[in-house]
Amino acid sequence: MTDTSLEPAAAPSPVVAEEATPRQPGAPMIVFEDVTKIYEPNIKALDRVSLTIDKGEFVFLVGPSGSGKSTMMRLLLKELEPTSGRIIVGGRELARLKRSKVPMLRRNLGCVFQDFKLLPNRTAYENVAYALKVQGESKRGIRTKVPEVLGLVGLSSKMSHMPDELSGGEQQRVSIARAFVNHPPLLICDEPTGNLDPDTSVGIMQLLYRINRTGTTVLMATHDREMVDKMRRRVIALEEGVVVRDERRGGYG
Amino acid sequence: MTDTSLEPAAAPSPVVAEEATPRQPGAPMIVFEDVTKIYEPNIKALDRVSLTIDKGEFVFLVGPSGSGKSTMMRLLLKELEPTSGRIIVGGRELARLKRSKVPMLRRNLGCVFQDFKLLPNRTAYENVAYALKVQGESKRGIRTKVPEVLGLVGLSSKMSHMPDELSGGEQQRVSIARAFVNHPPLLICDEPTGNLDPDTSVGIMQLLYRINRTGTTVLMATHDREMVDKMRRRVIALEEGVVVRDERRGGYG
Amino acid sequence: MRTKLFVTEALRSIQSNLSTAIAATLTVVIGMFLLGLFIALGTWVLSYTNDVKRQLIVNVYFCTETSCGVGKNEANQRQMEAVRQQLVAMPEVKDVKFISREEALEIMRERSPALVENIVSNPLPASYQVIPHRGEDVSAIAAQLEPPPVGVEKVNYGEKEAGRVLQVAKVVGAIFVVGSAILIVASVLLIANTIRLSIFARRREVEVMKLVGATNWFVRGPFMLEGLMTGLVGSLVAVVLLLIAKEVALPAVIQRTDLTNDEVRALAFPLIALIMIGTSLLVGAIGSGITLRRFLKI
Amino acid sequence: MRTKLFVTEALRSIQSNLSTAIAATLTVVIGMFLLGLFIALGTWVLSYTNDVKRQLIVNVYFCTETSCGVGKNEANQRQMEAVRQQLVAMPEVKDVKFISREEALEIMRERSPALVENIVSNPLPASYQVIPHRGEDVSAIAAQLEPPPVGVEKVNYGEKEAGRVLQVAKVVGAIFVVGSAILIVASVLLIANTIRLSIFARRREVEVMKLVGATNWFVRGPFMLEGLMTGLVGSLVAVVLLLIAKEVALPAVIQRTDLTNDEVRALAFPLIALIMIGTSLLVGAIGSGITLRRFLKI
Ligand SMILES: Nc1ncnc2c1ncn2[C@@H]1O[C@H](COP(=O)(O)OP(=O)(O)OP(=O)(O)O)[C@@H](O)[C@H]1O
Ligand SMILES: Nc1ncnc2c1ncn2[C@@H]1O[C@H](COP(=O)(O)OP(=O)(O)OP(=O)(O)O)[C@@H](O)[C@H]1O
Ligand SMILES: [Mg+2]
Ligand SMILES: [Mg+2]
Repeated sequence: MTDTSLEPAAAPSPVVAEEATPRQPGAPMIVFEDVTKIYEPNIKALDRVSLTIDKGEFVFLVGPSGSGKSTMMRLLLKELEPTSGRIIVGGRELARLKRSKVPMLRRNLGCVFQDFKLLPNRTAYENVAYALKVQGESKRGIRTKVPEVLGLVGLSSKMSHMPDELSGGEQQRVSIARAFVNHPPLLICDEPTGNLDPDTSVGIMQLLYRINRTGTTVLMATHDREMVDKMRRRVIALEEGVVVRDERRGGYG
Repeated sequence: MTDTSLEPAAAPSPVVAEEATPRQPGAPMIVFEDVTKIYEPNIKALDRVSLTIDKGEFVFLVGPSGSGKSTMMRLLLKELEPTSGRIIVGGRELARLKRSKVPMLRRNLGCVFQDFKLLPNRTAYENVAYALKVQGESKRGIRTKVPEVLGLVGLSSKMSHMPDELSGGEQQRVSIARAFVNHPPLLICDEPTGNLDPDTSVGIMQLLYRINRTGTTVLMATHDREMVDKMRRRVIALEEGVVVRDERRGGYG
Repeated sequence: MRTKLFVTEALRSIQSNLSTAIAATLTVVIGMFLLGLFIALGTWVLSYTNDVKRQLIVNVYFCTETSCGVGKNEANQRQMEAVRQQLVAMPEVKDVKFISREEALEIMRERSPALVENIVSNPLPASYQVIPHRGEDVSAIAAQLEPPPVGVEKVNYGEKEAGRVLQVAKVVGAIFVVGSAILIVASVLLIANTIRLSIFARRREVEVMKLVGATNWFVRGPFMLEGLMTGLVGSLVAVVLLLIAKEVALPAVIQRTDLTNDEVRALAFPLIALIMIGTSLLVGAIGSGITLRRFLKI
Repeated sequence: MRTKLFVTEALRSIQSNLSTAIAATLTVVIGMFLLGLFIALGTWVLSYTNDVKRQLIVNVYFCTETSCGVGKNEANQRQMEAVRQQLVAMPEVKDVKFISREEALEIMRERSPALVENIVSNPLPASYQVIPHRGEDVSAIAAQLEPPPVGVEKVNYGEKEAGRVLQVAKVVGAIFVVGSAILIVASVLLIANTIRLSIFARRREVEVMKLVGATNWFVRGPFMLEGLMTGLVGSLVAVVLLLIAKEVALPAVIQRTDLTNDEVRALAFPLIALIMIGTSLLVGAIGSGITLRRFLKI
């Protein structure tokens, strides 16, 4: 790993590893300091948001439609720049990150996009493989990892389908598979179960939970009240761009 | 209205009309007769589906991811042709419908797409207006109806936003507004609340309920267990393309 | 009313796909400019070679006292008149001009005075200059005077020069026709191609339009109008460019020259402009229409 | 290894965007065919005018017994030799050929036997034919013999014809240079434009690639390679078309003609092909690279 790696040389932990790796509760993974994001000309999507998420945490981000959840994710990916305030990911301030280091940041930060963002001319297999190719993974590595991950999200039989030959929920699961295929230290998921039925959702949640137990930090925006209430994890609630609630073991609210 | 209209000259009922119009339980709106849909080469998305939905009904379509719900909707829109079997919408067999009559069918059949299908270069207002322009609505009609409908889905302040300047849930609501702006006699909604928080979802459900009470037939694919269980309406459950359950007052299952 | 809607739609589409619209227009400009340039150059060259061909004539030389050999006399009036009758009867002949022995000597004196200066008697024959309707006919006319009538020494039409001029004219003509054809096909293909690409980029949009109930013509209208506008704007720019080239660049290159001549000129500029505009309008509208067909099938 | 990845990626991209790839290739074919055609025609015409220019010479006529007026004699050997010395000393002069009075009469007899037949004495002067290195220099050479040296009657270089030939050569040359420039610019623009459009259609794809951690070069590599392949295939097809045109179409048009001549020929075909392939490769790769810049900024 390079110097923009978000974690000190993570052990080659299989996604399914059941043994919990030691948490490091002290080290912050994500820090928002007084972050405001205004979309031109005057739409305040985030309003002086300050929060800290430690390494290894599992955090739900909730809030009504249009409250700024996706905006937060896009800021973390450095797809957008904040209007003011500082964002620190894995100890690095994003504003100071050189253009050439941005790809490194993104490889260490798996993301499930709300609109999936699959490459339209590639099969499910190739879409997942692309995230590995990007970081120079060997052919053999790709051939073993991709089917494994697609199996975990229940798409073993759809590997050679193009995105437009998949149902909505299947596309979403390809996006999930792509996000964690390279075991990134930080996983951000923007409504990863919006298109999934309850049973499949539970399966995905269990998967995310297991991934979290291997030390991966997970930040998940969701509207799934049932799930949030059941999991009893840290919940951050946004409303019109303002953090209105931040509870260690909260419910949907 | 023309001869492909799905209803005998529906009264100009405002969407918000509270008084229940008389139901016509006898007349079927949608009939599937032994419908099989096989995607080339050999993916059986629907397997000998037979069902009847009467005019004025409110029907939930549930089932795990990939069970064929969206495929059913696409067949109703005549976006796809069934491999075998007959589909009758509003008394017309779709296979016999002339190409030139297909636009008429679609104007009488509002659809909320799972992936929204908004026109990327048009504002929210223009996207909704397009569904009216298509059927030759007057300028004045457009100017009054579009803001009214966008207000109903809570987007009064976002009318001049482009789709990529809207949050996921906001895009979904634009799609909902477009589907019923012209008061179609049949409304089909493919997971219309997948990207919405519970409160907004409830608002949308109430809206759909009210629309249904004016006589509009509503067919809604959903994964929202809570909602289905609360509404106690007819539920059709698909599993791997087969109808496994059809209850008059069912739950999610 | 429907038309007004289409115009608004087309304009908003151009606006929101501005860079694509500019790219397509640029292609039209280039294609049409090349086409116009080629037609102008080609017709000019054709007209020039026609002018050269027009200078092809048949010379009929009459006998002098000595030139037709022993026992033959100088041609007399009657013989000359007979030949003239024969000549004007031919359909290919446009005009017959008599050049007397004295005139011939005068012409020769002008051309090479040194040669004529010390001459004792006039060695030059009288002759007819026969001007054909078409340059190509010189050989046919000469052939009809074979064998030479009484009193005629020889018939001459500068076979070699005529052959060469006709050859060049033929090649130039062929190149022009082939080149124009290639260029028309090429620019039509290029423009259609560009329109194809820009519509292809928006095929999802067309699908959505169809799915919310637009008829084929409702979708097609604005696209075709957009194609028309692209064609119109592009070809107008090309016409202006060509006009500038004609009024500014051409005089600078040719200055004052005897190549310009009332008889030699390119196809009239307004006609060229018309061809350019017409072609691009047609291609713009039809190109969009045909391309859309594929995506309208939903 | 990286290169292999790029090749695979480029090939799969071409495959899945086949119709776009074909459209782009077609544009390259057309652009390069036109360019090649124009270069071939242009250089052929230039070479032809050069050949014509090469036939421009200066004639230096010497005095005969009478031609230089009263009291002047026929030019003698010494005077002629002095003029020759003067001529060969000029840097513009390539060769000086002596034509005696007898040779002059012989040439004249061939051209117009009727004129020479009855002549008493030889009226023609001896002369030098001065062949310049470059056709343009005839007037400069003539000017240096002004006033005429002793024994020279007059110096003549067919001012009018030379002027006209030079004029035509100049115009043709200018048209060729301007036309080639226009066509190079045009085809470069067209190809870049097409590539722009086809990449524009895939800008979302580029965004996604960037968002999952691809570096700029990782995204750019396959696109540029695709541009290169498009350029290569397109220009190869154009070269083949041009070759067919040259080997099949040209002979059919020109048949057997004296326009073909060892001295007059177009730029060598391999060189033209090289220019075509080089241009399209460059434009293909650089065009894709530059276009992508906009979309890589995410
Ligand atoms: N590019 C943009 N330009 C202008 N406004 C924008 C843009 N993107 C988002 N917005 C606005 O910013 C606000 C926050 O958007 P965001 O996508 O972060 O919401 P969200 O919490 O993800 O909502 P949802 O749950 O519906 O996905 C919304 O009101 C939205 O309209
Ligand atoms: N164009 C296609 N070609 C091949 N297979 C397809 C195509 N479209 C859909 N499928 C397959 O058909 C099955 C049914 O798809 P459909 O989209 O109807 O599911 P769905 O019930 O809407 O699922 P979801 O809840 O995830 O949206 C899926 O297994 C899917 O992979
Ligand atoms: Mg969002
Ligand atoms: Mg679906």
